[in-house]
Formats: sequence, structure tokens, C-alpha cells
Amino acid sequence: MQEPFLKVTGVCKEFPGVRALDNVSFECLLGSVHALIGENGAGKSTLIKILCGVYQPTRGETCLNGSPVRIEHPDQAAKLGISVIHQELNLLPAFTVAENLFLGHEPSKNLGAIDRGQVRAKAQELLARVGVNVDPDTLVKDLSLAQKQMVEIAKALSQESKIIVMDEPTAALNHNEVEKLMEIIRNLAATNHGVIFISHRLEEVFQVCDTVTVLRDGQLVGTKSISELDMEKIVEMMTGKAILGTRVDGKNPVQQRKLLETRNLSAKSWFHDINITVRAGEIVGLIGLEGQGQREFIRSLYGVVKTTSGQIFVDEQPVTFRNAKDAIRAGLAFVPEERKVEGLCLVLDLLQNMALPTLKDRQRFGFIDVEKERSMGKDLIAALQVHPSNPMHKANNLSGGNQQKIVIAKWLPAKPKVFLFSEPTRGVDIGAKEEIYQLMRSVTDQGAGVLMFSTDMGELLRVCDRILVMYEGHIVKEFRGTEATREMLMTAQWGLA
Amino acid sequence: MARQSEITATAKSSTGVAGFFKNANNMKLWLWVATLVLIVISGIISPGYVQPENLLRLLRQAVPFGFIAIGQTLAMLTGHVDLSVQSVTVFAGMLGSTYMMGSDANLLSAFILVAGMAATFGLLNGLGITKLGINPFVMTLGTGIMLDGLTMVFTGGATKGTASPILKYIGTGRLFDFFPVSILVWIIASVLVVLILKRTTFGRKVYAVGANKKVAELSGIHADRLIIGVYVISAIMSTIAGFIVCGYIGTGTLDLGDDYKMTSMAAVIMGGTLFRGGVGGYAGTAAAVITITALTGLLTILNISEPMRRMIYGAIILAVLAITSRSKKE
Amino acid sequence: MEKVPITKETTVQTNFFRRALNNPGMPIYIILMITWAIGYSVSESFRSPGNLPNLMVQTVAFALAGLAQTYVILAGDVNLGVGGIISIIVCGAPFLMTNTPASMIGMSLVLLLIGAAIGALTGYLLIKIKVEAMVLTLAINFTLLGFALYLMPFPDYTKIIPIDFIRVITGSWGPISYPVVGTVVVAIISWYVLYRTRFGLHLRAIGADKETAFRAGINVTKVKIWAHTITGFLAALSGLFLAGRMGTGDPTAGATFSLDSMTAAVAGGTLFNTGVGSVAGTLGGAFLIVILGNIFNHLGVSTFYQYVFRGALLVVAVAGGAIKKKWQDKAK
Amino acid sequence: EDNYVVDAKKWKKKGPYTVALCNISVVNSWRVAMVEEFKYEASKHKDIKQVVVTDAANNVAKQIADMEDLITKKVDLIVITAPPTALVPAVEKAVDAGIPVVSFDSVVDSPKVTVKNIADQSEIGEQLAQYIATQLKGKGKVAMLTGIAGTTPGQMRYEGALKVFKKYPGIKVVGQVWTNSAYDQAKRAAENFISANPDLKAIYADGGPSGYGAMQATYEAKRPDIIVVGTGSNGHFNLWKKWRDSGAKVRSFAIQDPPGDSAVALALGMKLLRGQKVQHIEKMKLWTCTDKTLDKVARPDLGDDYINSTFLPEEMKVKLWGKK
Ligand SMILES: Nc1ncnc2c1ncn2[C@@H]1O[C@H](COP(=O)(O)OP(=O)(O)OP(=O)(O)O)[C@@H](O)[C@H]1O
Ligand SMILES: Nc1ncnc2c1ncn2[C@@H]1O[C@H](COP(=O)(O)OP(=O)(O)OP(=O)(O)O)[C@@H](O)[C@H]1O
Ligand SMILES: [Mg+2]
Ligand SMILES: [Mg+2]
Repeated sequence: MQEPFLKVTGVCKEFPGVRALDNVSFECLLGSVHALIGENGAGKSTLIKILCGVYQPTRGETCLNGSPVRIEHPDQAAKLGISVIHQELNLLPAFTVAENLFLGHEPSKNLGAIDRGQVRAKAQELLARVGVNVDPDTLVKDLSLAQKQMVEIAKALSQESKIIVMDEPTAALNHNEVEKLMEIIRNLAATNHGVIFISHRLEEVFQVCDTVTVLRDGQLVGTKSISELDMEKIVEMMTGKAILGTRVDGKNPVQQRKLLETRNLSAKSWFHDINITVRAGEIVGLIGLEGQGQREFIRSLYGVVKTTSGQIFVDEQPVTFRNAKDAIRAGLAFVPEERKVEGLCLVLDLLQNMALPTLKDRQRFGFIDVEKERSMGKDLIAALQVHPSNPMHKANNLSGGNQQKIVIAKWLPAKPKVFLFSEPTRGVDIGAKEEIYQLMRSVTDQGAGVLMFSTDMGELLRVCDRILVMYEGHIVKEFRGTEATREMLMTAQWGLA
Repeated sequence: MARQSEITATAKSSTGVAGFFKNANNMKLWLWVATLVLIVISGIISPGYVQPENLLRLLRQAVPFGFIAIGQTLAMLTGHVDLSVQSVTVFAGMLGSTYMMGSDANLLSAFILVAGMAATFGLLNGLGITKLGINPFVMTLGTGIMLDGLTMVFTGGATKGTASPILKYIGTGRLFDFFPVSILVWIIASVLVVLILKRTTFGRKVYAVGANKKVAELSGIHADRLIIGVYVISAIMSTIAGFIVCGYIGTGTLDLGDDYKMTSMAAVIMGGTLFRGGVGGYAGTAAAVITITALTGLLTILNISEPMRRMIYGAIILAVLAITSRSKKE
Repeated sequence: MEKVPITKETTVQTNFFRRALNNPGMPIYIILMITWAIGYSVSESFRSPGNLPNLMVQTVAFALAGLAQTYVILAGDVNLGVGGIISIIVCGAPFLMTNTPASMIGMSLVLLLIGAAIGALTGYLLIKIKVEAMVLTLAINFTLLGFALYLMPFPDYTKIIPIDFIRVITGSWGPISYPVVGTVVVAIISWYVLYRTRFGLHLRAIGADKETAFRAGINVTKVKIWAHTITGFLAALSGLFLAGRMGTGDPTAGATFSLDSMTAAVAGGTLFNTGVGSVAGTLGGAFLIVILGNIFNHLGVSTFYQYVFRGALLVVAVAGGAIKKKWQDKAK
Repeated sequence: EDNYVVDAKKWKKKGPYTVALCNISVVNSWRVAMVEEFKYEASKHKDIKQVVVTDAANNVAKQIADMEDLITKKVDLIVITAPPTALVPAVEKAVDAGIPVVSFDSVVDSPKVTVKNIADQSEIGEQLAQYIATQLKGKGKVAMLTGIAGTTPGQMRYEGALKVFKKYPGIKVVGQVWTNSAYDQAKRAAENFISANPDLKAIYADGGPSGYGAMQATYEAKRPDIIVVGTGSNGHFNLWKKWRDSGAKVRSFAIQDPPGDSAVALALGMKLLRGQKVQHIEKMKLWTCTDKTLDKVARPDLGDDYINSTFLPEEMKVKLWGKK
């Protein structure tokens, strides 16, 4: 058998109060794609950060090409031939694409002057390789999220590393972009690179990976060749139990009461003449390619994006929103897609986060009823099975899935009429996803409505009563959740009949 | 789950005595230790200095600084900064004594008038920063310079009038001939501020806006309004400081001995409030204010040259920052 | 919110005017032009031919200090020790220099190295003591000012700067004085270093996002210490110029420069914690500080009102940039 | 430096004139009064058509720039109070450009300065210290509150005082701090000294209003036995009088350089412009207040900040410092 290029043995990593990795061993061969999977908080990102010198392990050793190494700085990792696409975007918005691509290893002439001609040429070549059609001098902040992700991938490729690590690179990509990425990964493997691939979308793992390593709670569950595995087996390794990917339906049929309605709603260049309704007990899905106006549409319902014409009705009453507060007062709740930027105050504790939208409900003369608040926090944490369950834990140290639960939990005491979700399960593991779907159903069972935007077709097909497809700012198609198929959604997304 | 029990175990250990020392939020403790050390050194140098009477006098000297630092703490908790505090304090003292003319009958109206004008500048700070997006540092520096000018325009640069008897009592008087009134005022204000920050919806909003303005807004908080409010409060706190200085020295003055705009920032950060906002509180700031005042007092009574004194002052502040920053790290 | 369909080509126009308009230093130049126009139309003595060369010389100290500050602000810090460094250089120069070319050149270098060393030490302490730069450098500044006072407890007329050194500082080619040329050269080099070298890119990247820069393999510690070293060096240069202009030491000379340098940089469009800034803007910011005083003097504005206007104009200068940015964000 | 009669013809010039006051800053009441005295004096000269006052906000570089601006503006006379060494080149430039320069208070240290209007700062320190030494009969603990660190007047007063104290081995200086010439800092420092030294006998305060701060501290500590000397402000005199009149045995003394020095400087400058005879160095008289003159000096009807040695007419005093 081939000698592993990269090998870590017995790695432990402790954070205050958390053991993120416990005696994990892992290896990666050149010319193969190795999947690293596990639930949120299993320790995947932590392992990666150790591999590239961002963290130092508490214990354990790393071998490269058979000889032990200590990777103390990302610079060193790059020199050893390891480059990483981190889970969080690592781009500088105010800098150009070219500057970002070569950050830290710019081609230079004498005296440290940047060789701008070479930078441009190489940048164009890299961008073409990942299929992003932008000028290298464009500022990153002017790119779409998917383009940013592709630039991030190009950045990793720019270092000509032997090992390329991708921590959830596909979370922000649509179907086509994912296909493109899969092709790149296969190419890398074919040209004798090693790829470590992390994703919560198991289909992708089956598409490209040769080997799968599963982590659970910071411990190694096992490493297996893909041929020995199927979907159920992987899920069981990850969660310790079997999960069925069947539809999640409501207990009661959808009611007649229209909780949310728009009539000819338009906003400048984003979307035009949108008419939708969300009824009590209903989950309505919204899908579209990147940049078709769906994100802005959801935000306009929350008063964050200004509409230019048309009318919104909540519970059959006409409303106008100047800001989020108006929308909340009318009975809406919004779960944004970038939870760390828009969903959570990371330096505050869980209780403070969860209490935020409903501070008013537990106060007298401006003073907070601490007892009431504490018990509310405990109840929510118990109901949503948040780990860790200490409400005084800082939001920052939670894994993605648990953070997302908190973002949803903070709205529950407000008892909103309609929940607006934008990518509710991005970067969330299978187990937590399941819990979030159940949560969505439990709010609709209690008479609320849900409007959700997602790029994950499987998810929409599983939970939605109706699915709307947006294209170039219009709703072009509507399906019943039980009748739609992937193929139908796909063709509709492309604006084909 | 195995990890779960570990978390509760560590959570428990951090509530013990050992944990208290390790606890990330306990720069306060280090500051009290520093203050104690300073007082002990002072006591060794001159035994008379550490009698309760004199310690109270020392504490009294910290009161105006303490009020200025309330505003600065609020501003910095929301992730902002207020450099106009010094100018407002001078403005308040000068105009206050001019309008008061030494009469108790005018005290309240003078305060309301001056606080109103100062609040207008707080409002201006808040509006410029939130609505126009001007950098807080420059905005408040600019309004500070404007206020310096207005103080002189309004008063001609000379102090007319004096502090009224009640204000003098607040500034220099003692309860039962022992406990300085101004310390009592400060203690009451401090307790209120700490309570408000920890226990009221307003306080929560301050932390939330400082931690993440966008999240706060999406959770239904008028972040801009809150920030404007914080600047108005800061202006009013500095007004109070100006009045207390006026009561303490009996008159308004163009020239305060200290540069409070800088030292207040230093005190807030030494007290454990994060520059980016969202973490910290007034208890730490108050401890830092007392530490700095005790340090100044000690350096005064040491018979050393001014350059030495300044270098030692700078070095000790550096050392305290180094220690507190270490206790902030995990 | 972005709306850039991936299928469509997105290119950025790189023509000159667009770039100039997008330069963060642009608003300050518009304000300068307005201010200039007012001064020119209202005051006769403002128009006199000697005024512009004067203004340029007066700008030098602020510009050099402002440039010093620009480096560290771009690197995500700030250095309030600039004033302390200037004071130490101003007080140290008359002790060290004698009126021989070797001494003057040698000692100038020594003084510049002292400034650089103080800067490097500041950078090192900032890395070691993880406290907000604003506060840490404030404490350092206090120590430095104390040291300047130790060197020279009061303005001492027995300690003078060699006459030939003064000649160089006050000399000129026609209306353009040597230090003005020197400042422009420093500015051009600074622009090149900051925008055309790897070091400059790394420095700005750290200012924009330290974590991302670290993960990209940039040696954050090294770059930051170098940034502070350059700051110390340029502050010392500003101090040397001042010493030559005063002909002697004065322990109070540098104190106001900590804030003035920051005002110049920030009014010139350099933003905190973004890695965004402009060297030309800093020069403009320094010029604004000087031209305001100049106009007030020529118009004979009452000193009391001078403060009011000075504060107001500082706000307006920065508001220009802020409003422009808001407006651009909205247009998106 | 030798005194001589300035060449009258050299500076003679036809009016009307533009005159300038080049000031480092208006940081305290003394300087405010000083500017007012200057303006008032100017208003008395019919041939002055414009008065320009510059203010450098304590920034030396700015004051140099101010001088250059005044030269460009071609004013006819510059009266300056500035850091004595830093402004030398700028002042010489003005003189070379044909503008007479009269310097006062903190006098610019160049032989080229046309007229120097010198108030003996050292003597202020000496007299204050001498009063303490005499009263204490050469024995006891003294604390010193001095003015603004790094300035020449501050340093000269301090050195003058030390010179006197050195003559009395029985006098022990327990500490000295620079108070920035600010009330609050002076009062705090005085409190700290009183606390730390139960047997303190006197407080020397030479910086602006710091004497008032010091006397408040002794008053509140009920320690009339501690002598407080200072440069005096109305608050100091009022408190001294009130305390003394209440029966306490208070000992105090004050000496000032009058803010009207600026007016004298301007008047001398005007003489130059009119071609009259002027000495290169003019010594200014210092102003004192003792227990005997206290009743006349103290003005309870005016604010604490009032500078009692001012020459301004009564209505201006009331306008500037009046309590109504
Ligand atoms: N800097 C940190 N400080 C404290 N705890 C941390 C830190 N980083 C991660 N953790 C904790 O370590 C554990 C592992 O986190 P990690 O980010 O590696 O999970 P992950 O498998 O990548 O999850 P996800 O799928 O959500 O990205 C989690 O419990 C997390 O809360
Ligand atoms: N882990 C702990 N163990 C024991 N006592 C503690 C602990 N943490 C805090 N305390 C005590 O409780 C008091 C309040 O603690 P806390 O940290 O909540 O202060 P705070 O009210 O948040 O102050 P601030 O307003 O400065 O943040 C502290 O001053 C300290 O005396
Ligand atoms: Mg992860
Ligand atoms: Mg706290």
C-alpha cells in the first residue's frame, strides 16, 4: 500500500471547558480524496486548523512524508505543501481579487516589489480554472457569495500545494458551481494531489471521495473506504442512530387564514410584482439560482430591504415596515443565513442572545425579571436540546448547529405569526437538521406560518407544503411539496418551462 | 455525553476561589490588588497618609473622573468612544458657575440649562456618528474642540460667579463631619449604573449593540437611537463631573489639571471593557479610576522629580495593563 | 446586498478618473479647494505670493507625523506615542549635534534610529501585551514625554542646534524649501511601500483582518513591529525638522502631535481597522490643519471663534468621506 | 545682556497701523486678562486700524506658523509671549523683515527682539519663598506646587524659590509637583501633602491659581497654621479675608506679574512706530498683596478667577468677572 503523505496520530485539543479532539488519528494519501465528516462540533474544523498551524494541538504528532513535523504557523503549513479553504470566508472585502488570491505568497521582483504583471496573468489563469469570470482587479466586496467562495478555492489552488483541505466549500454554492468544484477536485486527485473534503452534504461525499473518516464528539469513529459504505451506514456512524430522509409533514392540514400576503411587491432592481401567500400551518419554500432576488425578497418582508411598490399584508392587515422593529411588532421573525454576522452576538452568552427580541416582555419599569428570564432560557435550551446546556456559555464557542438553534430559539418566546428563514440549515449537520425541521413543523402545528429560502433542494422537498421558484426577480413557478421533484425544480430554476 | 460532563465540571471549578482568580472577567480584582499595594506603599512612606480620613479624601478626588468614566464606559460598551468628555466638563463648570452666580436658587436651572446644551452636543455626536457615519473618534474630537471655543465665546474666557453653597457642599461637604458627600453621590450613581447595565432592558441593549449592531437591529432594537442616547448620557455625566469640579474648587475653570479624554479611555480599558464593545462594565472602570487616582496621589507625596514621576506613572499603567490583559487571556 | 449574476461579466472600470474619485483621500481635496477658494477671495494677504510657500513649510511637521501615523493605522493599530517621540528628538538633538557635517549627519541618523527603536519597542509591547493600541501607546507616550522632560526640564537656550543644520532645514530652492521636497519624497516612497510592495500589502491586510492575514501565512508579529518601527522613524524625522525650525529644544514641542498626526491621517481618509487609507490624503489632512490656522490669521478671526470653526471643519472634513461612503453603499 | 536705547529712526513708520499679539494659548484667566488688556490698550490708540490676535492652542509648531503668517500679512508690530527658545528663528525672521517685535511674559530669547519687557520670574519665586522662610523662622516642612512643567517661567520661579530655601537648612521641602497651573490639580496635590505630612508648615504655590486650590485645602482641613503663598487670584484673597475675619490666624502672601504687561508692551511698541525713544530692556514691576493690603485687594463682588493686578477699568472688570 502507498505510504500516506500526511499522517496525524493521537491528536488532542482542549479549549477551556471543551475537549474538541480526543486522541484522533488520521491520514491522507496523494492522489485521493478523503472525506472528513461528522456532526456539528465533532471537531472537523479543529483538526484542520491544527493541520495548517492555526491551532497547536494539546497532544499528538504530525508526520509529513514519513518524518515528524511541528506546524507552528500557517506560513509553515503553506511551505510544507498544505493549503486550506477555511469554513469561514477568509477574504479581505476591500482588497482586489488578485490581492486576495496571492495574499502571503505574492510573486515579487527585487526589493519586495509585487510583480503586478505576473499577478494579473496568474490570477486570470486561476480564475478561469475555477470558472469565475471576473476581472482580477475587482474588489472582493463587489462579488457574490458564490463568487467569493470560488475565489477562496482559487486562492488555495494558487499555492501549488500537495494537500488541499476544503472545510465546507460547498455551503454557499449552487448546483452548477458544486458540479464545477467536483470536477476540480477530481482533477486535483488525478494530478497526484491529496484532497481533504469536509461537507454536510453526503451526496457530495459519495460523488468524489475515496475514503471517509468520521468524527463524533471529538473522537474518531472510524475510517473506511467509500465502497464499503452507503448513506445509512455513514449516518449511523455520525449520529449513532439511523435517520430516515422521509418527508416531514404537519400534524394538521394547512388552514385558510392568510398570515402573510404580498400584492405586486417590487423593489428597485431586485424583484418585481411578487404575489405570494403563506397560510397558517404552512411551510412555503423559495428557491432560485444565486442572485435572482430571493434573498432581497425575504429581507424586504422584514423591513430591511426597501420596497418600491406593492403592499404587504400580515394576518390580512396591510402593513408598512420602516425597519425590523416594525416587522417584529407585526408578528414576523427572521432567521438570517449568516448566523455569525446577523444572527448572534458572539461575545454574549446564550441567555442574553435568546432574550434579546423579547426583552420587553419580562420587564417592569425597564428592569428585567431575572428569574423569569432564566427559566425561559432553561426551557428553550431543554426544548431545543442545545449543547452545551449552560445558558451562560458564550455563543462564540458553540458549534454551527447549536448556534443555529439559538438563533431560532430567540424568536420562539415572541410567538411570531410568520417565520422567515433564509438558509436555515447551512453548515448544519444531519442530526441537527432533522431537529430544525421538527422545530419548523412544531411552530406550524401551533398555527404559525413559515417562508423559507434555501439552496438545498432536498430540504425543500422534504419539509415544504408549497415551493415557489424565483427567476430574474419574478416567481416563475409554483409546486406542491408532495408532487415536486429535483428535476422539476432544476428546470424551473433555469427559467425553462 | 462525555464532553457534557466535562463542561459542567469546568464550569463548576471556575466558580471556586481558584476559578475567581482565573475568571476572564476579573481584572477588577487585579485592580483592587494594585490599589491596595499602592496604598500600602503610601502608608510605608508616610504613615499618616492611610488613615480613613485621608483615604476618603483620596476617594473624593476620584469622583469627577468617575463620572466622566461613566459616559466613556457606556460609549465604549457600544463599541464607540467619546473624546468630547473633557471639553464638556470644562464647559459645564465655566457656564455652570456663570449662570449660578453663587446662588442656590439658580443651581437647578443652571444645571438644567448647561446639561441641556451639553446634551445637544451629545446628540450632535450621536447623529453624526450614526446617521452620517462619521468616525466616532474624529466626530467627538471635533465637537470637543468646538465646545472649547464655545466655552470661551460664551464666557469671554473668564469665570464669572462661583459655585452655590449647596454645590460647594456636594463638592467639599461631609456627612456627619466625616463622610464626603461627593463620594456618596458617586456610590449611588455607580450602583445605579451597574444595576442599569446588568438588570435593565436599556443595559442589555447597550451590550447587544456593542456586541453586534446588525444583530441587535434585526432583533428589533433601534441601535442608532440607543447610540445617540448613550452620547447624550455621556454628555450629561460629564456635565455632572463639571459641576462637581466646580463645587470642589468653588468656581469654573478653563484648565483642568488632567487630560480626562485620554485617561478615561485608559480607565475603561483597564477595567476590562473591550474596545470593540459588548463586554465589560462599570464596576471595572470604577476600580481603575480609583487605582489611577491612588497612583497619582502616591506619586505626589513621593519626593521625586517630575520626569521620574511621569515615567513611573506611564510604566505602572503599562504594568497594570499587562497584568489585566494576562488575566483576560485564557 | 450583492446582485452579480455569475453568468454575466463583471469588470471594474480602471480608468483614471474613476480611480481618483474612489480614492479615500478625495473628499479632503475637495474641502481643501473650497477652503482655498474662500481664503483667496476674502483675504488680500492670503493671496500674497509668500503665503503658499509658507503654508507648505508649515505643513511639513504635520505631514511627516501624519504619514508616520498612517502606517500604523493602516496596520490596524494607532500610535499615540508619536508626540512623545517628537519631543524626545527635539530635546535630544541639541545635546548630540555639533556644527560639523559628520556630526550633523551622523547624529541625525542616530536620532532617527532612536525614533525607530522606540517605535519597534512599541510594536513589540503591543504584540506582547494584548491591549488596545490606543491605550497602550497612550501610557507609552506618557513615559516618553516624561523622558523628554528629563532630557530638558525647560527650554534651555544654552542647548542649540548647529547653525548649518538650521540652514538646511530653512533653506530652499526658490519658493520650494528643502523639507517640502523631502516630505514629498517621503510621501512617494511611502505610497510605493504601502501599495506596491509585499510588505505594504501585508501591512494593509493585517489592518483589514488580522485573522485572515495570519491564516494566509503572513507573519503578523514581524509586519506589525516593522510598521511601528517606520512610524517611529518618521516621527523622529518630523522631530528633526521641528528642531531645525526652532533652532533649539523644547520639551513641550511634541505633545500635541499625537492627536494632530491622527487628525491629519483620519481627515485624509485613512480609516481605522479597514486597511483603507491614502498617503496623498494624509498630506491633504496635514495641509488642512495648517491652512485653517492660516486663514484665521489672515482674516483676523477672534481666537475664541477659531476653536469653534476648527472643530466644525474637522467634522465636516471627515463627514465628506463618510457621506460619500454611505452614498456609495446605498447605490449598490 | 546689555541694555541700550533702541534706534528710534529705524522703526519709525507712518500710521495707521496693524498690530498683532502672537499668543501661545488662552488657557487660563491670567492669559484671558492679558489678551483683554492688549485689546483695551489698542483701543486707546487712534492710529491703530486693526488688531490681530493669534492663538497656537499650546502647539509650538503652530505658533511658529502664526509668526510666519503675521509676516506675510505685513503687520506693523508684533507683541509676543512664547516659549523662549523655540520661537527665536521665527522672531528673527520678523525683525529681518522689518517688523519690530516686543516680547513680554515668557520672553523670546534672542538679542534681535526689539524690546524685551521682562518681569523677573525668578524674583516671584524668591519673594514667595522668602516670606515662608521668614515666617517659619527658617525651620519647618514645606510642600511646593509649581506651574506648568517644561516652561521657562515655571522653571525660573521654582529655581528662585529653591535658591532661597537652600539658605535655610532647617527648611525641608517634602515634595514638589507641577500642577499645570490648574485649581483642581493644585487642590488635590495640596490635600495629599497635608494628609501625608501632619507637621506640614507651609505650602508654596507659584503657578497661576494654584494658591487658591492650596488655601482651600488648608481651609477644609481646618489648618490655618499652614502658611499658603501664591501668585494670587481673587478666590485666594476672598477666602484669606473671610477666614482671617472669622478670627483665625491666617498667614499668607501673594505676588503677581500683572497681565497688563501686554498693554505696556503694546504701548512701547507704539512708541517705536512713532519714532520715540525706547529702552531695549524694560523691567516690569511686580504686584504684591500682604495682610495689610488685603482689605483693599479682595473683591468679593467679582469672580474667583479675577486677576487683582489688572489695570483694566472697573466696567471691564465687571463685564469680565462680575458676579451678575
Ligand atoms: N476557539 C474555541 N474556543 C472554545 N471552544 C471551541 C473553539 N473552537 C471550537 N470549539 C469547540 O470545539 C468543538 C469542535 O468544534 P469544530 O469547529 O471543530 O466543529 P466542526 O466539526 O467543525 O463543526 P461544524 O460542522 O459545525 O463546523 C465544538 O464543541 C466547539 O464548540
Ligand atoms: N466566579 C466567581 N466566583 C466568586 N465570585 C464571583 C465570581 N464572579 C464574580 N464574582 C463576584 O460577583 C461580583 C459580580 O460579578 P460580575 O462579574 O457579574 O460583576 P459585574 O456586575 O458583571 O461587573 P461589571 O459591571 O464590571 O461587569 C464580582 O464583583 C465578584 O465579587
Ligand atoms: Mg467546522
Ligand atoms: Mg461583568
